[in-house]
Amino acid sequence: MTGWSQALTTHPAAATETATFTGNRGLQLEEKLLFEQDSPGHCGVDLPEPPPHRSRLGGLERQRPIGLPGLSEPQVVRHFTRLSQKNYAIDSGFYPLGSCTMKHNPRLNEKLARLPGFADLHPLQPQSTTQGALELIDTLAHWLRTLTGMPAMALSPAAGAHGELCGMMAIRAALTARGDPRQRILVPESAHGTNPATAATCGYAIEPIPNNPRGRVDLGALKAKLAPDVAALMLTNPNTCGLFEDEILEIAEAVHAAGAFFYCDGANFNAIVGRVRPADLGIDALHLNLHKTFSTPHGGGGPGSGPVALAASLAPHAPLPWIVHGEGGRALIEHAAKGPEGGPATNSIGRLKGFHGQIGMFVRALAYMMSHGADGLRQVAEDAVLNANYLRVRLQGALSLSYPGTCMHEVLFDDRFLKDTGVTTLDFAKAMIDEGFHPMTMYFPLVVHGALLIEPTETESKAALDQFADTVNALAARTKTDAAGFHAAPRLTPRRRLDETAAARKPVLRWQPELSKQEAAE
Amino acid sequence: MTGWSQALTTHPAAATETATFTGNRGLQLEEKLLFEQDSPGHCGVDLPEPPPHRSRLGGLERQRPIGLPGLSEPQVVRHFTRLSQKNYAIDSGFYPLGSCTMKHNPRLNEKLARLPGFADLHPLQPQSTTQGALELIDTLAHWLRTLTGMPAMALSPAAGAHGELCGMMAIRAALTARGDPRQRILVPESAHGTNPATAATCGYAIEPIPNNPRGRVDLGALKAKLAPDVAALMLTNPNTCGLFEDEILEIAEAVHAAGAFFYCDGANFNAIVGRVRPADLGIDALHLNLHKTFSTPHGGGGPGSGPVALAASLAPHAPLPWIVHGEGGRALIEHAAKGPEGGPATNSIGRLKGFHGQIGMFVRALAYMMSHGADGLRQVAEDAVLNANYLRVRLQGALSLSYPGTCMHEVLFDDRFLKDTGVTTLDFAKAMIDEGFHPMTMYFPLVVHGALLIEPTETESKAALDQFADTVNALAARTKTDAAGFHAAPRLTPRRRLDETAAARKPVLRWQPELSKQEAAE
Amino acid sequence: MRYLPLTPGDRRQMLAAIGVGSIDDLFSDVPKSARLDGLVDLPLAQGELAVERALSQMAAKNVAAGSAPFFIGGGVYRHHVPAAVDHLIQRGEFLTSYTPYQPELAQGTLQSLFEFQTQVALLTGMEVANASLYDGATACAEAVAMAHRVTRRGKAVLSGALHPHYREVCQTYAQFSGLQVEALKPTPGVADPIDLDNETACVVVQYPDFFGELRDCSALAARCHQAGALLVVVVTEIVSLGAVKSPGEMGADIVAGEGQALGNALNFGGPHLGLFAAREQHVRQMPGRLAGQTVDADGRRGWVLTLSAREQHIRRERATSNICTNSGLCALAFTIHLALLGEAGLTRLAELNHATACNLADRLETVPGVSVLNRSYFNEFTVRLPKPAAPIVDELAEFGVLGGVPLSRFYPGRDDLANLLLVAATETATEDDIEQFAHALAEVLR
Amino acid sequence: MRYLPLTPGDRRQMLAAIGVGSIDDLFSDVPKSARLDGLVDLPLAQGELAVERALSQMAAKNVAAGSAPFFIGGGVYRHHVPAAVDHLIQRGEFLTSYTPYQPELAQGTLQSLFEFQTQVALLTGMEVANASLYDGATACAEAVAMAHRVTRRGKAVLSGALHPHYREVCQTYAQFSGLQVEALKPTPGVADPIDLDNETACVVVQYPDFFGELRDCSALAARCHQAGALLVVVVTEIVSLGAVKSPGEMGADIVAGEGQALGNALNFGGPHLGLFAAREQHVRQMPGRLAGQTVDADGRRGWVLTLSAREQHIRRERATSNICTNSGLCALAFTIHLALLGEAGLTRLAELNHATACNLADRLETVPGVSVLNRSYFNEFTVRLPKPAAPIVDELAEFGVLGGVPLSRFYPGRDDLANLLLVAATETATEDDIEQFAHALAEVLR
Ligand SMILES: Cc1ncc(COP(=O)(O)O)c(C=O)c1O
Ligand SMILES: Cc1ncc(COP(=O)(O)O)c(C=O)c1O
Repeated sequence: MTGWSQALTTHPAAATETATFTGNRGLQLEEKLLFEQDSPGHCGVDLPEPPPHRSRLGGLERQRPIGLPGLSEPQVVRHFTRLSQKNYAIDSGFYPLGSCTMKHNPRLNEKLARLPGFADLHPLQPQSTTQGALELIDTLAHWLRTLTGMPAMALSPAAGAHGELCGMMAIRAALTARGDPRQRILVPESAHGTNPATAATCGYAIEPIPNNPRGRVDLGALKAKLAPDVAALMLTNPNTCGLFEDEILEIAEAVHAAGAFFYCDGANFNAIVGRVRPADLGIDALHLNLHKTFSTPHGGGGPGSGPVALAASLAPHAPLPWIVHGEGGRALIEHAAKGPEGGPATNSIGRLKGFHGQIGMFVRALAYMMSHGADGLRQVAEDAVLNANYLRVRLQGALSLSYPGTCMHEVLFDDRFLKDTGVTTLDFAKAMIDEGFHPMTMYFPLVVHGALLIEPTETESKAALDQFADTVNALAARTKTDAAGFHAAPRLTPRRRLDETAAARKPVLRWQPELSKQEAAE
Repeated sequence: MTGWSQALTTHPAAATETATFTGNRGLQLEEKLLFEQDSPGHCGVDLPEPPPHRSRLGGLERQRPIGLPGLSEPQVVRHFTRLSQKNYAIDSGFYPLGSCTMKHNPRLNEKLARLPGFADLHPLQPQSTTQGALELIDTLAHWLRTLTGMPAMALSPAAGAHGELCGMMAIRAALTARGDPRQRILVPESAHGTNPATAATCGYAIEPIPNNPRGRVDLGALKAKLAPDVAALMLTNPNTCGLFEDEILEIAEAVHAAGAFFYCDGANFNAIVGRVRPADLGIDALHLNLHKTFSTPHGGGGPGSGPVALAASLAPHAPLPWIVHGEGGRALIEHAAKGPEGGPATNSIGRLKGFHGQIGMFVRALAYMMSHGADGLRQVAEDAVLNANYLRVRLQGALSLSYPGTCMHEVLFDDRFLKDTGVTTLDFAKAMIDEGFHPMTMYFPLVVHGALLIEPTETESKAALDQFADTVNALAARTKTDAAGFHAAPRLTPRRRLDETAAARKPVLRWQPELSKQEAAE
Repeated sequence: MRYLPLTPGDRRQMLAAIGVGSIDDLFSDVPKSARLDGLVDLPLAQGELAVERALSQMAAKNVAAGSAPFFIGGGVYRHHVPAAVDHLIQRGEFLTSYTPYQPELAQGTLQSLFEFQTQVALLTGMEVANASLYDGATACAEAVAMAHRVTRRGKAVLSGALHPHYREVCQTYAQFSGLQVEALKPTPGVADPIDLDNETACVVVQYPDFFGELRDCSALAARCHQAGALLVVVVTEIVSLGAVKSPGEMGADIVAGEGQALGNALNFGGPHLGLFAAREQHVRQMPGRLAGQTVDADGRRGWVLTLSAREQHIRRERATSNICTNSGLCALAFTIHLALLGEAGLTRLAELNHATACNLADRLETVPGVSVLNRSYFNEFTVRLPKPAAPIVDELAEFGVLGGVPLSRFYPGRDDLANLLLVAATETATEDDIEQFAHALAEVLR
Repeated sequence: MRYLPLTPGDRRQMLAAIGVGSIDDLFSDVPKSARLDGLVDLPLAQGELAVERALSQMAAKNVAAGSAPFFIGGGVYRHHVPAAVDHLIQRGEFLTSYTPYQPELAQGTLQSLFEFQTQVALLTGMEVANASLYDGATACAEAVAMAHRVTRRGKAVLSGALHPHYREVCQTYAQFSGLQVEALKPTPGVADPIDLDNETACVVVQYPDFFGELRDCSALAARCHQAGALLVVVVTEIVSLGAVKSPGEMGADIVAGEGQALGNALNFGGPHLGLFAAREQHVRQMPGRLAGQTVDADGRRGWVLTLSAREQHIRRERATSNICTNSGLCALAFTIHLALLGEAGLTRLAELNHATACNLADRLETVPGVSVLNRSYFNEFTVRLPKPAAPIVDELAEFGVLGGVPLSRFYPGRDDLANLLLVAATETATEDDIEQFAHALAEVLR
């Protein structure tokens, strides 16, 4: 329990007369760690006496306490309610985090994903009892095949990066099968970090390729690097500068001419869904983020789902399991033909995940797609691009637009407008927090200095965009006069600017009894 | 859109450097009225084309627009999420609102109340299709009869005040049947406003009776007023001072001796559930607030449920409908024997509500009772009383305890401790808001000056009580030195102190197009 | 016990701090004879799993409306409620807060009530609306009592086509209040013979009426006003106001309604949502809470509960009503659903309901011996069967069809109404549902 | 479209502001040949009611685990999840927020991750844990890759009693990484013959093992450490650690686990929750995100994501893993469920599971021809049937019993395992469920 004076010293930002005894600030409530609220022996779940039995634990009975705290249900509900109140979310406001596609998450989808027929279904039940789930997976695959124009979908990947792994392994398997092992992957400098990381996981060397002044891949440089040992190009389209790779057909042609594969990172599919089919761009493999384009909620970091669309040349290498249509309905193939003891078959890259995929995300994504339909999905792409371009014109006067001209679903600015103000991209982002907005993506992509990447998505109203633009413009003007104000931001959040350097220097990654005692002492 | 300067003037509380352009303050977000976010023609629900048909509206087709605003689903979800974030609730923190029994609301109960078998059931379905619902009602009645010790339960009343109406009408019906119409109801000055209001609704005159210096009914004064025209005594027990009426048996005896009935307001049943049966106190009728003792959520003002326990003498006058056990299971009796065209029968007071009662609340209350069981419910009373007495001893040094000695589930203080400080009970309450607590009940009951009525309930931990006590004690000390600080409270809420006088002087009870235009202009 | 935070150790410490030896000492004010030493005769505490099993088994003994072709109305209507509604009303900040007595901690509830009042006023065509009452029936009884206060007259005339439960509740409320209630005889398809005298406080009519008929009450309103009486219009299916003229437009002085149809489940009859709207001049005679606009210490717009001088906690025995807890969360659900619908959505929803009902009526009339009584209707109407309706409805249930309500359930004494069946259809009824109903009806009638 | 706030009017205004004539102009960078003029060949937009009907019909074609006596495990376990868990994870502030890249707007997510990491470290008996991976199988593959990095050795030895899916995923991940994976032959009831050489990076064992057996791996840990290899212990039923010694206590260097059993539904296999814990000395070689404690500008304690220099968005091709999105919300559900259970609750839950499994085993052994293979187990064990298990399981399903998984589903090549059935029982199995299972099994075996 802290006293006034301490409340004061620990919270100088608060003028004396608004210091509080508790440290709470009206509806902003402080909350200790679970471990600091332990009532030993207490429990928030009532379980019956275990029936009498003879233990079969083979002498491995646990001897020591685990160290978990005991709380009642009311305390736990209040704890997590208070924690949630320290978060910002799409439900609360505008969240223009570039490359993340933070769009509205319909509650219908949450409701349907919880139907017992989907949520309370075990992956190892007899298949005769899971036909509806197989139909769900099949239907989702049909929608995604139709939207991408590609012949095969691998649905098991758990997220975008996992999808990349799936696609790149399929490529490597195909090359190996072809007896033409290759060493290198070409990756634009603007690529998301998962791209090079994934390529490396497949044992490849990474060859960066530069952007041209228009923010696209430099076709000349690309061609120059397309040697016989290049396995594939990993390209993001629309790219992370929010631009469509307008020479993509030439790129695909060059890549294929060199005997390499064309992998496309489809995380930005929201910009073109229903208007462009990746298959028509010469792409051999592409992953989709259901948790972006198809609105499955991000949940503070996951779970996601990253299905991969494969060209006919790569389809035979798709991971297990597969669905086939048999006499008795649909069947799940869990073992590839000649796999040693169920291990990877010579064709399939094998199993990528414990079970059949992120079914809970499939339900949400399918409900989302069915709700929009062919017409609504096309409208999604159009409104996403319209909103981004509207912000581009509303903001380009005050911020420095990195690449002139039309953008797709997101617009990239850099920090030239902050030159000589003493304000950084980070400071600018933190000032937006006080204004009630989630900042745009900062310092990514790496191809421009102090990047500010803004993706509004299609689920924001014009009024929301206008308020955002007015605010950013006002802040930009203020950078000229009040650098100190920006350095001190944010001031109005439950915590002010957090020291990330200190955190990394001496990492404290878990609660420790001693530690907390110290703190209590302080 | 407001500019800096205005943001400043409209928010002087905020020091210059924390003024914002939007008026938002980090996670505290401003939100306009729905009607100020209209996109004409827009809609958040997709409905199919109506099938072709010939209109049968009899020429009454609506000609003019209604004037409802058009919003999309994302806007509506964000609107109400933001509004919710401006509320304080049990889920967020300590809510010691005296006489309101703000206890934890288990989510299990919400889940069960939404089972299609209960929520998606129509009150007019053939009774053969609703046997489970009748069983639910019957089971709830059994629990309540057992806990009150009384022979009959009338379940249809929608809330406490409605239960009072039910009970008082039954009393009046019994007296009428007895051919002994009486005129007056005795009501202690400490009674809740619904008591006199209800008695008046039954056409009775109200006779106030004073408290004795011990905060209980003055037995002498009561006896003096027990004339032959007294129909009933309406007593709250434990009473609104948080005290048990220790002379209640004498009171009951005197009331009955005078040929009157003894109505008890059971809103405070939480203090004695499982430890005292109202039947053993000589009570003839008593209502229970399922939304207090039995934890059905308050929902910002309702819905509730106010079942009434009736003595044998009053049972024949219970309202419709009733449940009886027949051959084919349970049956709902919706018409009393000799009721003219289904109107009130001579015995029953008739129907009090559209249908059979607050079934959704019954499910929650029964789940709550089954979860606690006979043992847990007794523990509820004990912990509720223990918590209140603990706060009494923790606070009686700094606040002025109205009545010495043990209290029940709530403890009453008055404003003597504020004498000469220039701080009022209201100021004190508002200062607690800044500290992150919901204030106690203010200025009720009316029998003491500047009342502060504190009811912690059993679902608060000792740690929560200690933090509350430390804070209240610190605030009490501060009243001596910083009256101005109290007058300016609250400072940290989405809105500072609201002008209730202005609101009543020139009532604005709805949005008007003109009004909002004005405001926009401002 | 999972819901009780105190541990045995806490209890010991606290008893010590209080200075008593045992918990019993805190109950010493209870007369000895009334103290229970042991436990009451009820089952002991159970975990979630056990409670969930037991109550799910009870629920499973009911036939959920959604599991069968469903055509029941009679004052409670089954509409599709968007998932966002239930999600939002379950947010702890709405669900677990009390009546907004501390406005600085309840701006969310207060603003949503202000929006609710505005929506209700707009829908009903009235000037002001309150923050909800228990349900439509009690709202109707409160309207009669209010007319009594406003006109200081002693008689209320109730249309025969008023929902019988509403009539009964009015009679129950009025029986000891010195107000005389004249309930006209229910005669489906025939207009009420209403005469007014200078003792008439109000006339209460339902729109659409209980039998589904739509009647313009403009003329009646004029007559009432001439006679110095108030016209109370009751609306039990609020969605109808998306399609037809508002009561306000027709001259109603008070509108008492049931709001369940928007945002709320059937709930076997409760909780539902009482709507209450009136003319501004009578606002100080209105029952129930009112949210009003004001400003805070910084001059910023905000909301509070206002005009509480009408209410029991201030005015006590002279209050306009004894109501305290109302239907707050149901009102929130109503407001969210209507916010999602908006002008265009409600209009479309109403049209869809009407169209479905029209097609149902046409289809049912193809069944031999079945005829529709109504000249006009919205989404509910009365059909005449060749046999008593009650047994027919039970037989339909065995065919897995929930096919309306027999009027005999409301008017047991009235043999002349025995063959009449009240039938409703909303947007949730599919063509296939209609076919199944018609088939089953043909079956049971042959 | 209910999800799209822009109106046609907004679109016109915005196009004008942008200075283009039509939306197509914004897509002019797309090669003509790749532009779709019309709509793709898929159904048009549908309302909630229609979508809900369609997907509910699909769901209804599955037999939900809760609707039948249920005894399936094999790496996914059906436990009762308190209602508070699902309520809390659905709060928009948790559900609809992104990875906490702006810590000042994500203290809720960050503190709960810090609590999650602590819980996982305590349960596994390890020093540090990360903020989750996709699932247990990928966590296992990441553990093998990490051992490769830490030891700079080229061989991983996988126990034959490791979950076959985990083994396959390790093989998939390793196939192009230059790491050699030696998978031992699955032999239920027999300990692995493990030899270590100086190329061995790690040995991977499961605890309890895939066939349910509990084996003390302290000795193996010692051997590994002598040989300079790491011991990776896989836990697929995290609830077991409420009853038995932790892997850390037995000397594990890395624990890779599946956390679904706490807080999460079966979900037909996903999303689930990858747990990853290790010794502090190796923290900079760990995959995945880490939440860490720090202070804010006012010196108050707060949380951030830390040590991101290990991660792909900083380190790119030299990152410890390519993982980005993980299983955040599943981790939150895990943390809330475990917070509710606490020390006492988890201990009781584990005991209850074990007791139920013991009673199931005893009951099944009363069925002629049925014998339990295990010497020890927690809540899952392997039984030998007199006939091939696969058809038996299908017949049981026709009796309405979901009675375990035939090992042939995992080892199609292995005729010697054809008669073996893997059976699990948790606190959700009633005595009656056990009786029904035993009866049905006796039926189909006779
Ligand atoms: C362009 C791009 N590629 C790949 C990814 C990785 O996707 P995930 O986080 O689902 O693994 C992301 C998401 O952050 C991304 O923005
Ligand atoms: C003592 C007492 N009596 C009666 C009531 C009225 O109950 P309700 O609000 O449910 O009508 C209350 C609740 O405010 C109360 O505290």
